Amino acid sequence: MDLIDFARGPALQWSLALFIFGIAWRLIGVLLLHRKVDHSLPRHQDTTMGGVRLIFSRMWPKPEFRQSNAVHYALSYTFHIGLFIVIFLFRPHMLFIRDLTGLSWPTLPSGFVYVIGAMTLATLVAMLVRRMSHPVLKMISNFDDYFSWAVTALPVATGLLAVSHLGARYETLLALHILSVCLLLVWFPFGKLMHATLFVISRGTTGALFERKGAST
Amino acid sequence: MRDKTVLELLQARGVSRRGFLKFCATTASLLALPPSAAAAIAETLGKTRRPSVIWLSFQECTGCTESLTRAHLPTIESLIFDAISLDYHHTLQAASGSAAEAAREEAMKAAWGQYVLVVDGSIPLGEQGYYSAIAGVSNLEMLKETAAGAAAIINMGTCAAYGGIPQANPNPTGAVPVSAIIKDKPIVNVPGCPPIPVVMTSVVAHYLTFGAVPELDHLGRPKSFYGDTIHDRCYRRPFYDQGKFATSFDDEGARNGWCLYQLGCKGPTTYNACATVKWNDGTSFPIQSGHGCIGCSEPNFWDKGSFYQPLSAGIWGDRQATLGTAAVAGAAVGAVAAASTRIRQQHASEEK
Amino acid sequence: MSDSKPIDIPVLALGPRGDDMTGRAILRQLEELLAALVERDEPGSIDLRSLPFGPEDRQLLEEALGEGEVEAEVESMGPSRVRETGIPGIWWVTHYGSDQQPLAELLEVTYCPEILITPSDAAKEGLSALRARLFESDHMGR
Amino acid sequence: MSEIVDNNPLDLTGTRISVQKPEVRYDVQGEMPDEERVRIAMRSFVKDFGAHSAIYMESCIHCGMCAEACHYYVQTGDPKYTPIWKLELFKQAYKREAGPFAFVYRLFDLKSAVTAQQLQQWQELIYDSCTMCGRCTMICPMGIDIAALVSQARHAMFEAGLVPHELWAVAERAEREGSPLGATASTFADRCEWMADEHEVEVPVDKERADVLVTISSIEIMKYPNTIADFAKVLNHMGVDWTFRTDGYEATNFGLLSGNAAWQKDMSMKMIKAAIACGAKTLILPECGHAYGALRWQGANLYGKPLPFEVLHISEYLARGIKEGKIRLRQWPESVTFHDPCQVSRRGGATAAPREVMRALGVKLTEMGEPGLNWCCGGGGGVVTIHRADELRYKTFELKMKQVEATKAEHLVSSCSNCRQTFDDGQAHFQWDKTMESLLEIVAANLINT
Repeated sequence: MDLIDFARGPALQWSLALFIFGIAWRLIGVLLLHRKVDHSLPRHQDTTMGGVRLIFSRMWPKPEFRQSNAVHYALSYTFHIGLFIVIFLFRPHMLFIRDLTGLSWPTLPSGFVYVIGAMTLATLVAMLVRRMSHPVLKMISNFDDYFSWAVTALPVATGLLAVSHLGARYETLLALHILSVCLLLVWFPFGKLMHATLFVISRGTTGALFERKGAST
Repeated sequence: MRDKTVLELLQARGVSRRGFLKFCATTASLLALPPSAAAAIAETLGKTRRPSVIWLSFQECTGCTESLTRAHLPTIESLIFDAISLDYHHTLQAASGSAAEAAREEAMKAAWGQYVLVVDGSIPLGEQGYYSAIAGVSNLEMLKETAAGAAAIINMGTCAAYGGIPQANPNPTGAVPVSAIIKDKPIVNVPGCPPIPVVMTSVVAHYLTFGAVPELDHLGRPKSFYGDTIHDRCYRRPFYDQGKFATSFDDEGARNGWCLYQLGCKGPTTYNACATVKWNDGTSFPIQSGHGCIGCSEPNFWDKGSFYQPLSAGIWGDRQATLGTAAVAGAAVGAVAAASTRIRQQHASEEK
Repeated sequence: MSDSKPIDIPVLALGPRGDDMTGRAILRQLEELLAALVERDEPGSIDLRSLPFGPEDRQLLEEALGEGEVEAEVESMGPSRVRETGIPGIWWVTHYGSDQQPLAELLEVTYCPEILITPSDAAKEGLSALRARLFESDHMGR
Repeated sequence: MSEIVDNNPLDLTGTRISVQKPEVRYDVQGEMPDEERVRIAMRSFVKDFGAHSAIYMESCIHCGMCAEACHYYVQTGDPKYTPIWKLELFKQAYKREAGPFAFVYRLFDLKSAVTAQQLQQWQELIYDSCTMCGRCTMICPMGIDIAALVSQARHAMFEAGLVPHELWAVAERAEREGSPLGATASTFADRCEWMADEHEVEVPVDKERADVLVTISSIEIMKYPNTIADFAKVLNHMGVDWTFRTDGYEATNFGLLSGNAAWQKDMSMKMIKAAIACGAKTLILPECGHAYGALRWQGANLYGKPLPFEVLHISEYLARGIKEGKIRLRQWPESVTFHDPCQVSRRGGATAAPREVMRALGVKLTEMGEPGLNWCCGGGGGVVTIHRADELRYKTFELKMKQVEATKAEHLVSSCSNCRQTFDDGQAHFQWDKTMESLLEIVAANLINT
């Protein structure tokens, strides 16, 4: 079995299994902790809607905070949108997900996605530099932050190398690309990448709790 | 005849000096050699004694030989190869039975240490190798015996080169490629199912001309023919970059000749000359005819998932069971973790 | 299956590449090769099939080199077309297979392409053939 | 323990009332080995860790954006004031004791490196430099309620005996005397009598039965006693059957602020029992921020079932009275900006009520940005009582002053007496020309009595 077959076969299957295993473990492990009944008289009844509302409204920064975090917002938006385009709007990637889930959707020209990929990588590098130099980020960062950065940047970098045939033969680069995705999948549930699923629960929780009180969200 | 040079033998077959020069020029071009190499080829062939080629067919479908004989009109390289040099090929030769085997033994004896051994088909190792035998001699035995006196071995087709279809899962005969058995001879792989005819004859001619194997890639293939992927040389490549894909074999995209990636084309990971040399004397190649590349010149091409599954899709085992088990197991471990935390919290509260 | 219609699959969907960079590079190289021929008597050639050679490049070369005085057709293992360009010393040689497929296309920088020169062996054979014919006609004539 | 209290007479004369500045600080309570202190802190932190807090602990992505929402970081630029960093030590406890991977952490003994010294250092971050104002919760892209987690961390700090001297002293006094600032039941009764005389207004105290039980903050009793009269004026104007009760008048809850859950319950239960005793249908909380959070949102949970009465902040009660036509007001067309008390507005949800009251008064209101999102006064969460935090507090107060000044409003109004004393103190420190006014006071002064 050569590298590419290993990557497309067992590596992918097992990393996906670990991905699902880890997500289930972490989510269930948290969600099944005890919940106290809140006896206070709610100000608003429809707390679910409050949760849903915050899940979406927190995607957009409050005017109050825009200026002070402008750099952060700019980098985060560029990076997240870039990553979204690269992951979901590149035809081969969509076909991977279609194979897995049966879902399909229109995609963008590959050439355009390459440019976005390069931009995303550049943003990632900028974010790393910022993390290593900003006093707050430098202080609060730990292994998880840097490792999660690496496992996110690797698939982008190897993907770009693969399409540009740089450094090794295409199938080798493709295999490394897939293996780097496997690494990301395996790390995802155990590190902060998990925020991609937790943000719904975390925002939803605050949204619902605060909606009950009518507090600002 | 054995004492004559290649040039003399060609001239005896009505090839003029000009025709010969032309052959040298086109061979150099085909092998991606500099134009100055043409003169060297001419000079070598003018002096080289007639080479000897022994072709052994093992566990194979004769597709490679069929491909070889589908060269429309005789070319000089095919003349050099089969008319001048080929001393044994049990499908093509007139002799049969013990006469044929005698021809092989005689050829081996006459040019011991100097002949080129061409192999098509893989070698079964199961049942002491007797899944396939010729004249009572197992393929394994015949290969070892014949390879011992060969100057070099050229594997024609994916079966001889990488095991091919006989070796595909579940490989009932225990088939292996030549390289699994012979370790001490220069080996050139000319994979493909079948290989392109002109590639087969050119590689043999190259060896006969230069007396050495051409530059090979990490899978033992001549870089001149297997240096680029089908995808990189594909005339449909611009559609890939534009994001225009055929999504079924009879949709608008298919009619417009768009990229076949989504229909499972293995062009991006397949190294071969189909997109440039093409087939049937330059008429077409699979992608041009509307079907994706199946990657037949790559090892294990038969076992790399469906031909119609896009390259980016995974090659799954029992996916649903594995992932389902993972989800259930994860949930169970999570539940245990939560329960143990609750119990610990209970204890902590009581402690106070 | 009975009502399936034959579909028309376009085979050359590639548009023009849109530049003649290769053509320009070839002209530069030809200049060097021609200088070598003139100064050092060294012939040379360029294999056009080994280069990314588009229609624009061909057009540029044809316009820049022009038509010369000599044009020859050699028939041996399929036709070969040999013509001198408007730049004396530069020959455009195209070899075709017996099926008329182009096999090789070369720009040869030389005083006379080798394929046009009569090989000495052939000339010897020609001499004996001619003598044989003369002998024959002498006898027949008597 | 009591020597701390004995050595800590109250200072009730200053612009900020607390215990007097201690000559020797006792910021560590109780005698126990360091390891024990750490163990208790960590165990306590996760003891009643529920799904909500756990989700928050899981969700932080270390983006650092909360720093920019925190007045301590903004004013000092010191990264240690990054809100989520204040919980850093407790994260260890969570990971090891309550997280989904906790048994892996324990199995491989991925031990917390937390030391008692670190915990002591963290005291400043958990108490001196966090008012639990919850602005960080507003900016967090994951929606983590950091303020709630700090409150939880305070429980751990209290159990480990790591509460700042003054906060511990006032909390202990509150538990012992029923008031953190010496406003004992008899003092309160005296003051009610005094105010009734002074303002010639009837102040019912300890009525057997009443529809409405009114509670009050010690700060008001001791520093702004006129509030007693203002309550009386408004409620009498409305013709409500109401009373103060000496068995449940104190609305402040230093059990909550210091982190002692048992004391917090004791303090809340006094009011709850008093309300039930007099059959009140409504309990009115005074102009006090944390009192609102403590009883309105936590009271029923300490009681263990829904409260048999409703709990309203005075601003909510005023708004309702106006809406129902029970309060008739003169127009007071002044230029005003309103300071939202964090625990009442942003975190309590009573943001609209004071604005409805001001609309009825006809004031010209200029907001300080988005309602409910303004800067904290810097005195909440018990911070105003801590002397060593004064300098830092004044720094954050500058931010508040700037925000107020930017509105160019003439009057600064709020409805929290703790904010009010913080403003008074800041005003004195900076010799600022703005005095914070109480919304209740303005309403009481503009009643149209027929």
